Parts: sequence; structure tokens; C-alpha cells
Amino acid sequence: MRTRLPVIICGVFGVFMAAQYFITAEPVTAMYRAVLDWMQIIFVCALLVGILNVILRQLKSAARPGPDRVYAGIALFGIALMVVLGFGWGIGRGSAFLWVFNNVQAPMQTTVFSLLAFYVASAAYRGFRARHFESALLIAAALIILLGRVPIGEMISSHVPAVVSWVLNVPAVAAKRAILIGIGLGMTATAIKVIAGLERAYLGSRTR
Amino acid sequence: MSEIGVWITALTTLAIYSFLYRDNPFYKAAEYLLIGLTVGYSLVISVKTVLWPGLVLPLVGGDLAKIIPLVLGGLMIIRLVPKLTVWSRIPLAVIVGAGAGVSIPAMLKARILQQMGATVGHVASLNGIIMLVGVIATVMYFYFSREQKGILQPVAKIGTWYMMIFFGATFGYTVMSRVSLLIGRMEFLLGDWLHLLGG
Amino acid sequence: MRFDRRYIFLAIAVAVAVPMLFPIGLPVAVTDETRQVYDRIENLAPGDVVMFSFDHEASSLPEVRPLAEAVLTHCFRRGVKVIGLALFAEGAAVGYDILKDVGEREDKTYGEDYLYLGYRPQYSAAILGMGESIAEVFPADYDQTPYEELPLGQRVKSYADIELVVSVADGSLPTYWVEYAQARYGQRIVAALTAVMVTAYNPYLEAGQLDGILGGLKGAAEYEKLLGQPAAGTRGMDAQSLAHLTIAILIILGNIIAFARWRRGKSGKEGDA
Amino acid sequence: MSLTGGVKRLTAIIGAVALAAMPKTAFAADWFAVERTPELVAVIICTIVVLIAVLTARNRKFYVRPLPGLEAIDDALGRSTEMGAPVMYITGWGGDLARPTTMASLAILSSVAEKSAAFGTPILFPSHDPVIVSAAQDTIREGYTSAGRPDLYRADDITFVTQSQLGYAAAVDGMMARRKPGAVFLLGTFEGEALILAETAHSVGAVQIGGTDSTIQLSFFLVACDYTLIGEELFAASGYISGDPLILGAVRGQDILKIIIVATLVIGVVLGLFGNDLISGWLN
Repeated sequence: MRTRLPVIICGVFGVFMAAQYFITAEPVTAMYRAVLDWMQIIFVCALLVGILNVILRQLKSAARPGPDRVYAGIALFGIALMVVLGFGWGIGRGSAFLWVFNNVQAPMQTTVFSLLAFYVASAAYRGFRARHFESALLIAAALIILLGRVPIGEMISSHVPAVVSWVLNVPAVAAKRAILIGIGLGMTATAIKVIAGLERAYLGSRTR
Repeated sequence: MSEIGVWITALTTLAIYSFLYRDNPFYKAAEYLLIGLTVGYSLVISVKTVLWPGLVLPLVGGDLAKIIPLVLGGLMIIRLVPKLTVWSRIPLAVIVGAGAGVSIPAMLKARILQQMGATVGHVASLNGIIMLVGVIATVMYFYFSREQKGILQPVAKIGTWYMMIFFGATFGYTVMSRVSLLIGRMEFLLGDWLHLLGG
Repeated sequence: MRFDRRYIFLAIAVAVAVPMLFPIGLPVAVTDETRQVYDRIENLAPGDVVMFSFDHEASSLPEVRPLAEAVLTHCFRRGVKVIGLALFAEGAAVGYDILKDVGEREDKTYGEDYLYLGYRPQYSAAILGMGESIAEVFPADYDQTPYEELPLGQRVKSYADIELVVSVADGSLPTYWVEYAQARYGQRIVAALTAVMVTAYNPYLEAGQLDGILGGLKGAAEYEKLLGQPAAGTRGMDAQSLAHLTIAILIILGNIIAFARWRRGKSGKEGDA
Repeated sequence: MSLTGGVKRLTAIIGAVALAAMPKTAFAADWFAVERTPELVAVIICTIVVLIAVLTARNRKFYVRPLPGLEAIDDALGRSTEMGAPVMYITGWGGDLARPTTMASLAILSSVAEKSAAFGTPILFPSHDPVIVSAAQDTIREGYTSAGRPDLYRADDITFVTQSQLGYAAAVDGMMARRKPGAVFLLGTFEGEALILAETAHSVGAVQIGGTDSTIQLSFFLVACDYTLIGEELFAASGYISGDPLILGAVRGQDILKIIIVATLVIGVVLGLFGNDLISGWLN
């Protein structure tokens, strides 16, 4: 039962979900929508477990003396704030919940995102080394696009934009297509292995 | 945006940027605040938009079909009891199986057939030929059953050239978006907060 | 010894901040892609309706807001009516702000010249549904006024009454617009995208499934130039150029240093491999 | 008759036969999505090829060429052990458990868990997805147990952090700065957070092994990580690392499909040059 039942369930759902793609009959599409719905609810239930674990973990470290209790307190405050505002006064427009989202959460997220501008630069400095022909190509392509897409490139030569779009639309697209084909094959093969019960790492079991 | 909002935003923004110097208490405080807010946010949103209208209300309304997701979700929740974790394998199997099943035709279409179709579509031009050579060489780069020797070696080599151009180009154009984000934050710090920008 | 990367961070911060404080005013050349979008709007007749869909998350706002503002301004100046909506929850409040800001700046009346529908989940269903009836998908606008009580709402029933859809996006939503609204209802579509997404949509433009693509902060700057009204996009271009240049220099510098070390190692002196 | 004329005629005949054989008429039942026939054919071909390759693999072991990224795993684990540091394993914010990429990553995780347990080095697994956490807990616990070190398992190391992409990135950054892992595995579907994590991992001195199916993030991994599994290599990796003959058989199946794809492309192009768009029509 520990692995057999899950593997059978996995196989049944796998075959059904692959088959429904080709079938237009209403009972099948209704079942398909139901399964999507179940997946969503399973996810939310797992989310509740996850969130409960986060809260317990923070409570535990808030209870322990030491500098970490302050941070745990901050995290708990954040959770409590959103929960109280969200369940107490709603999440619609003009609500305090949205105000916190717009003025605190969203700008913080954008700021974390913008750290990338710095990281891109440091990765560029250390990662691009012309050790052989291939890496020289990598660098050349990066430099062309980097400069060709801002006013500076247009100042260097009026042909730059044309070169940029050729690189982006011909060789780069060819490689991207081939990589996508490879990934598609890998995904398909993995999915087949999983449905056939050959790959069971998600159950923690490797042996058949 | 009210003045207090601007100040809160500015302080949290600076706290996050301070990580670029090194890890420090301000960053750590911002990090925990962000964890707390985002966890609270997703709790509220998922209960209010999924669990309540998608499970609770229908069940209360007598929709017996919802007993299945109730059971599956329940099996997930009893993971909280360590001895019962084994039961959560059933909902996990549903997600993995259904996900694998859905992805097979979808991936074959979007990642393989459409890409092949686009390649075969317009070959009667120099660019079309350059493209075809690139696709075939790069696909063969991923041929695993043999060492890259003999005929496979030059083919895989050409494939790497194409990939390097692609990766370089991707890097270059992604930089644009990332820098724009920083510009946006700078506009906020220098303009909305410090009022240093004209206009 | 490893180079302290914090100098690199500092260089980027300076490259972005200094041109904002002291603008250089680098000339912006307009690309054909941007001109195509501009001409598309320019050729609309006053009274035509354009739908603006805010299909992005809050975190990409710095990039998409200038794009949306530029095109919206153009529409309002042409006397074109605008219906806004959001297919991502995070875009909902943001879209409303942008639309209201530009609408008020251009002296337009809510309900008559523009309106905002708000957010609907399940985007494929929403896009398909509006092909039959907008009022059915959005019974009321964002302020809970019944759709059909708004003057613009009475006039615009479905895609048949809409000249053009502008999808302001940072992800895959324009694909859905093409696959559902364009393929099924023949709706014409323009995509205003973050720079990262542009190459992903070039094939749609080539195939004629999109009427135009406007991409990234550079696209916004070009559009502002065509409008003759420099704004956020143009302001950002100096910083954008300088940051790109800095990164390019860093790549070259990294190689020069590595090469010098390698030479030193080769000539028998101490050096790292 | 000229050569081109002959080929033209031949392709026309082949085209007519193929058209007649097309399932449009055969499956005209109203419950079948006729326009999806090409996908159906592709699904059938893929399933047959992969399953046959797997079944043949029972009798003979297939060769898979070594992938540098995978050979580096042992070194990375060894290095972590020497430093007395944990290893960190991340499946990427862009994927959920329903995505085959995540499944492939978990398969690699199970081997990594077994090896790291043998070294006595714990794994940190912060995740954005509570369902992945549940699966990973089972995977890691089982890996530790089969290496004889169930005592290494701590549920608190394999945890849900937050769903938010950038909240998650900020938290993992902090975790890396404080726990200083010796090796960081970034295997799965990544989005914008990819480089934030890879650069921070580098700054704390960790060996980074990256691999993703996201074409945009691949370029960042290639530049920032010490080793990168490019696209499909990530999927082949689970067969290679487990050494399981049946899973190696599936890799063999992928290779056979590649030959079929290349052949189809070549035939399609040749037909196209002679004005026959049979294959391109089918694919589009």
C-alpha cells in the first residue's frame, strides 16, 4: 500500500489527463475540470500545512531567547497584519489590505527584483571569459545586443539595429527551437516514466 | 501615495539594498517582514478566492461531488501528524499523475511540433537554411547515446556555436529589463522620496 | 585574491543615478517596430474604441507603466475611447491608477471617454467571453457601476465594437489574446511588452497575428519621441544606456584582467591559474 | 521525364496516400478533437519508442555519455563536507510538482540525498511550493535512510518559505548568507529569481550546479554557475546519476526520437523545396 496504491493512482490520472486532450465529449471535459479543481484544493490544503509550519517555526524561535526572536516577531507581525486586515476588512479596492500590499509588499518585491541589475553586472564581470571560440561567440552576442538596444548602439553605427534583429531572429531562434525540442522530449519522457511508475522519487521510493 | 507610504517604502527599499554591501540586521528585518507579509497575503487570497468559494460554500450548499477534493485535501492536512504522512502520498500521486498526463500532449505540441513546423515552414531563403542547420545541429548536441566523436563531433560543435549566440543574446536583452527595474526604484528614491529630480 | 564585487555594484548605482540627476539627453532613434504601433493608433478615427488590458504583475511596473502611459496618451489625444481591464490580479489596481492618471491629465470624462472594468480570473474564459458579450464577463465596472449604465458601455457590446486591443504584458498573456480573441473573433491586437518578452513575440508579428510590438523602456522612449512628449521612458534612456555601457565595459575589463593574469602565469611569474 | 518532375510526382503520390490515410475520416466521431490528430500521432510515437527502449534496457545496459555537471556533484558534496557546511537544493520558483521538470529534479535530489548522507552532510531545501516540500521531505528522508543515516533528517531543513517569488528570493538569499552552504544545486524551472540565487551562492563561496528548462535563465546559469545542465541534460541526468538501467533506457528513447525529428525535418524541407507542404502543413 505504501507505494503501490499511489503508483496506480498516478498512472490512472496520468492516462486520463493525457487522453482528455483529444476528447471533446462533455462528461470527459467536465471530469477534466473537476481534476483541475481538485489539484487546486490539494494545493491550498498543502499551503495551509506549509503556512502553519512557518508560523510554528517562527513561534518557536520567538520563544527562544536570543537576537532571532526579534526577527521571528517581525515575521509573525507581518502574517498577523495581513490576516487581520484581509479577513477583517476585506481585500477589495480601498481596503487596508491592498494599501499594505501596494505600499509595502509590492515595492519590496520590486526592490528585490531590481537587485538583479547589480547581479547581472557582477555575473557579467566574472562569467564572460573568452577561453575559446565558443565563449568568444557568447561574449560577442552579448555585447552586440547589450549596446545595440539602447541609444549608444545607434550612435556607433546605423546598421547596429539591423544586426541586432538578425542575431535575435535567426541564429538565436534556431538554438532556442532546438533547446525547446530537447526539453520537450525530456519532459515527455519523464512524464511517461512517471505515469508508467518507473520514476517514483516523489514518493521517496526509488526501487520498483 | 501618502507621505507615510513614501517613507515606509523608502526605508524598506534601502534595507533591501543594504544586502548588496553585506548581510545585516536591517536586511534581515526587511526579509522577515517580507516573508510575513507574503505568507499572510497568500493565506488570505487562497482561502478567500479558492477554499471558501471552491470547497466550503459548495459543500454547505450540498454539492456532494466536493467530498472528493475534501478527502484529498484532508489527506494532505494530516501530514501534520508525522505518523500519518504516508497517506499524503495519495494526493501527491494525483497531482503528479495528472500533471504528467496534461503535460504530454501540451509539451509535444508547444515544444516539439510547433517548433518543427516553424523550422520546416520557410526554408527557401538563406536565413531559412541557416536556421535549419542550427536546429538540427543543436538537437544533435543533445544526443546522449554516443560520445561526441566522429561525425557527431563537428555537428555538436556547430550546435554549441548557435547556443552560445543564443545565450549571449538572451543575456544581453534580459539586462535591459533588469536595468529598467533599477531605474524605476531610483526614480522613486531620488524623485518621490528625496525630490531631487526635476519635472 | 578575489575582486570585491561591491565596486561593481557601486558602479551600476552610479551609472543609473548620475544621468538621472544630470540628464545627458542621448538621442533616441525610432525603430520601425515602434513606428508601426504609433501609425496604428494614429490611423484610428476619433470615437473608435481601444481596449487596454493590464496583463502584468506589480513587480514589472517600472517597465510597463511608461509604455502604457505613452500609448494611452496617444489614444486620448486622437479622441479614441478606452476600455481598461486586468487579467492578472496584481495588475488590477495598477491599471486603474494609470488609466485614471492619464485620463485626468488629458481632461477626459470617466464613463464617456474611458472606463475601467477591473479584474477577472481565468483569463482564457474571460477573453473568449468578451467576444460574445462584455457585459456578461464584467457585469459592473471597477467602481461597481453596472456596465450597461455607462455611456461607453451602452455603445460597446463585444469585440465587434472594438478597433484594437492593447495587451500590456510581462508574460504569456498576449499569446492568449492571439489564440482566442484574434484567431476566433478576428480582433486586432498590439502587445506592449517588457524587453525580456519581445523576442518571444516576434514570430507573431511576422505572421501578422499581432499588429505591432512595443518593447521595454526603449520602446516607451521612442513612442514619447513620436508623441513629442518626453516622459519616464526618455528620462530613463540615459541611465539605461550608461548602465549597459558599464556592463559591457565590465565584460571587457574582466577579460583583459584574466588575459593579463594568464600572460603573467605563462611567463613563469607567480599568478593564479 | 526530368528528375524534378519525377520527384514532384512521387511526392504528390505520397501526399495523396498520406492524406487518404489521415484520421480525419477514420475518426470522424464527434467526440474526437480532429484538429489535434498530429499531437495524438506524436503521443503514440513517443510512448511506444520510450516504452520499447525501456523494456529493451532490461537486457542490455545503454551507454550515456558523461555530463560534466553531474560528475561535479560528488566533488561539490565532498567540498561541502570538508568545509563542514550543508548543501542547499533548490527546484526553482517557476515549477510546481505537476511539472515534469520538477519531477526530474526530485529524481536527482534522491541521489544527492543518498550521497550527501553518506558524507554526513545535511541538505537544506527551502521551497516556494508546499506540495513540493511534502514530496521532497519523503524523497530526502528515504535517501538518508537508504544511506543508513536517518538521524540526519530534520523536517525544519526542508521547508516551505513563502509563495511569493521575490519574498522567496530574499529569504533564500538571507539563508545562504547565514548558513553558508558549500554547494548549491539549482535544478528545475526558474524565473527571475535564478540569478539572484546564483550570484548570492557565489558570494558565499558555494559551488553552484545549475540546470533549467527556462531558456532565458539558462543564459544566466551558464554565466554565473560553475556547472550547468543545459535544457534536456537535466532530464537525462536522472538516468545517468541513478545508473538505473530502465531509466537509462528512457534516455535512449529520447535519442531515438531525436533521430526521428531530424529525419522529419529533413524530409519536410526536401518536400517543401518541391512544392509539397505535406509535413509543414501537418506540423502547423
